[in-house]
Amino acid sequence: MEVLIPIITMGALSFLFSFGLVFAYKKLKVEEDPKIEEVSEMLPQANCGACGYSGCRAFAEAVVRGDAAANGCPVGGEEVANKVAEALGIKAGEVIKKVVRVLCRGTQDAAKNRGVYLGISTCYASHLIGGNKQCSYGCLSYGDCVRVCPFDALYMGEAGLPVVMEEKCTACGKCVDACPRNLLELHPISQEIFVFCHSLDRGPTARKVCKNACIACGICVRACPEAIVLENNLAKILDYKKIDPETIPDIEKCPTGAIGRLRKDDEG
Amino acid sequence: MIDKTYILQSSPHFKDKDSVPKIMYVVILSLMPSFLTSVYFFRFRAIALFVSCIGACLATEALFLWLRKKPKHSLLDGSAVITGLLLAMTLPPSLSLDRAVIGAVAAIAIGKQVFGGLGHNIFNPALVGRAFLQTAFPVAMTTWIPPAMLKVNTVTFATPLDNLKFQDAVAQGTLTSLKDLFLGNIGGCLGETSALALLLGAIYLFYKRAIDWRIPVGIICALTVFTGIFWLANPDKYASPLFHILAGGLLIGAFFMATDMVTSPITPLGSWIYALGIGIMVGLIRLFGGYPEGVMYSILFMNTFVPLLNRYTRPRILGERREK
Amino acid sequence: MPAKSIRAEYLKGLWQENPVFRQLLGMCPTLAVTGAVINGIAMGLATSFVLIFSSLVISSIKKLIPSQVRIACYVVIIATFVTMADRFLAAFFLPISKSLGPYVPLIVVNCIILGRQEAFSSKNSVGRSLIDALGMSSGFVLALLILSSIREILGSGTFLGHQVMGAWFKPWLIMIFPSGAFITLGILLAIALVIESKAKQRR
Amino acid sequence: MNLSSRMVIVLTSVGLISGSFLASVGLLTKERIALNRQQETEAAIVTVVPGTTNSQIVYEEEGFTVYEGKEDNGNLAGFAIYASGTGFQGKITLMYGTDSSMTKIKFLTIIEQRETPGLGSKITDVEAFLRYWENKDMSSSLTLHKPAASSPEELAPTEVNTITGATISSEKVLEIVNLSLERLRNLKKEGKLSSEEQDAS
Repeated sequence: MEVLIPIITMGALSFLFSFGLVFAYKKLKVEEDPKIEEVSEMLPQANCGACGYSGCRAFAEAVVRGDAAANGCPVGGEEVANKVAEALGIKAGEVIKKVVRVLCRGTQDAAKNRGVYLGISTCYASHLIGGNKQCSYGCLSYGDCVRVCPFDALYMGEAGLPVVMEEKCTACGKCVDACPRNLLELHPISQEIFVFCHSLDRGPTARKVCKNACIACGICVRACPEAIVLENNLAKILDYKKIDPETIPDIEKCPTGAIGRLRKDDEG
Repeated sequence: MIDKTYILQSSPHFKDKDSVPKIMYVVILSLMPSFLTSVYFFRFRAIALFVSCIGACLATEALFLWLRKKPKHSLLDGSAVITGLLLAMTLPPSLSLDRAVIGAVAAIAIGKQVFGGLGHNIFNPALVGRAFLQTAFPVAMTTWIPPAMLKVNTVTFATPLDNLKFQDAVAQGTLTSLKDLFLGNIGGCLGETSALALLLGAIYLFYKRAIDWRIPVGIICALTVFTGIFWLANPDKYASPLFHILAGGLLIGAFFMATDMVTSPITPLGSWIYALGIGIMVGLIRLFGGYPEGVMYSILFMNTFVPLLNRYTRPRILGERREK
Repeated sequence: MPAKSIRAEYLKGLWQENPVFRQLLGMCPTLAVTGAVINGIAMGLATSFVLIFSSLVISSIKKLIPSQVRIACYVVIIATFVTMADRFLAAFFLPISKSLGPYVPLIVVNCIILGRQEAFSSKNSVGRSLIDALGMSSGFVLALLILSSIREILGSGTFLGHQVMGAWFKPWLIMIFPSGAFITLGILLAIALVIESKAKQRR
Repeated sequence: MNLSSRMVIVLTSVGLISGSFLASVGLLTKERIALNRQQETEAAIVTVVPGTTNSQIVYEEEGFTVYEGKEDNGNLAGFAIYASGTGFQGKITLMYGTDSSMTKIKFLTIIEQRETPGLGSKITDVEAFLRYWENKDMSSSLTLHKPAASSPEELAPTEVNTITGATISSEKVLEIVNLSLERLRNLKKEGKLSSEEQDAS
């Protein structure tokens, strides 16, 4: 008897509760496409939000609904895009690997400080009071972007500018949002030429506050008028694809180095 | 690469002759009468405790500044000295020095630096140190010696509040006289024995406007009303409000601990609520709690409400409409 | 999930995914029973026993269990092993069983165990689950050992009941109390974070 | 087999298998656990009623048990009373022994307690606390002697000592004992202690 009581109790309880679970399964079932689970499991589960949805699960739901493209996850890249596309039987589309670029060359030596900043040491706080640098468009060097990166793909370089490690960057775009001066942009990894300045100051002012600022002299525009224009005292690449590779040496004649090829020290 | 040395800081920008070190030194100066009376009453023991507490506080502060790579100038702004001074004042004179050092380290490390240093701490660091010691060494922290002036041949010596709580002093008629309480010729923590010395310091603080007057006034009023009700109802069982104000750590707590700028509310209404809370808690603990004294726990308890009080008693911005 | 080497699968429980220091799981026993080393070790071993055996059982019958009743099944299996551990302690190690009090039955709701079943054993082979459970158990025992050593040495001046501090040492009673547990755990977590961020910088 | 019936079958069989495991574990450890408990009680009885070699329960209710202790030669050595109640921080269980006529408390021992280590836990300390309980008069409620006395001689027969710094724990122990003394007196009056009947016969 002593042996039977526990067995009967446990057995009966499990039996009863299993009916509860069957009931719950039948009556309270949430109709959900099993594909959502399937897609969700393929995703990196970083929940970074780079796809524009609140997390990997939400993205999976959107893909299954047809709202998002199979290649919508920038973190997963081509591999995940292909898997997702295969699971759903749709075309993956071409995934262009993007990385983030820091478009400022206001190094410690080039850009002058405005004074001694004693506030909270974040770019955001510094930016609220006009920044610690004389240039009101350049990098503030407090590394908000570095701190926010979930993949440790950024670090603060010796020169006082954040440096991107291409191989770690997943183009999730968190740093882009974190920069109060919008100096970080996502670009295809193959793109080589950038305008490394955001200064809208007029030439003489821009030059005074930072040695590497765009002074809107127009040399680059003359070298490649199809793709580059001047807008608000700043050179702008309208369409990277239209830049003729042969004109690159001419573009690189920029007197301040504000436009040109990516240099070794801009990368990791 | 600095052309002109401007100082860049976000608002509010105070232009005032007060600075952190200046206020801190006012507080240190105001503690001097109590410091001197405790040295008078407890002689070498007092000096040894003060030196070891202040020394340990400074050393811990220095260690943390070095670990966290913070500028060293905040070491000498006086805040660590005050923590050490206040902690020593709340210790029983018989406490061994190594224990005092442990308390001082805990005060700075757990009470202040883990929160991010001066201005970021939630609790009064000196009281955190004392609470740590109270929990770590409950026996040593409740063993008292008589002041050197009194010739009593017992090893242990009860504080006036111990007498009240455990010996039923009101009924026995052995309650410590108010005169002894006022002058400090009693057993107790180093700095809390002499009400006179504490009041002298408090007057100087008021004169310098270094503390918010609402907090001590609120605490004393709340305690007076609370203990007064019971005293009037049954004077044979409960001690008078004046006894409660002069005995134990109430005065030092009300003037020097609860008024700590970092851990007290910033709005007038908030200060009133905070002070009343402390006063009533002290009354509750002393009359009905398990401990004879409750100033330390009352202040620490109300410290936790400070962020909330600051938030809900925030004055309306000029022209702002009340949200519906 | 990329396949890891057996070594890495085991070692991850000790550091990268240490249940206490890195995942902050199983806080109840971690804080409650680490006042003395012997209790810490006993709790660690009892939890390990439950974790290892339930991982073994669950990973071997994972295909049989419909996912709708999996939690119910896991809990029944875990509870069975916990009861076995409890009775075993009460029968053969009475003093330990007494000092652990209600915390042995509470292993049932230790989130390390159900967490590993959900996250690992229900998806991996028996062998891999065993390695994972061994790693997690070692990590948990290690964490409890560190925590309880600090607390017992400072709180009672002893280690496993033997006097280790000289006569000059006065025990810090606070370390035996819950407040001491929280303070010690906080300091250990801070140290773990510093080590981890240093290691990250080096990588 | 459809999913629903599979759910029922799997869960039920898991329950049955667990049940049988538990049953066998319970069976295997049952004797040992009972033995442990018995040994513990016996040890406590021998402490509070010295000379006992054989003991048996004469009255039992929740949290209150009276044991009768007999010497080797069958003479009544005394009674051991097991009582429990709430302390300052948790449950306190204790046992005290009386002489054979139930007039005096002989010894007190604390079986289980969770009082503050170093303060309240001194209730287990013979020097500081327990020796002040020897030979106390059982006919009325006991009281605490405040402040703490330094030797048992200072106390009246109905007084026990306070531990310095742990008044509440001392009070709680006193409360538990006083409560059980009252029960004991009532039981005696009602003649429910079987030994009394034996004596009468």
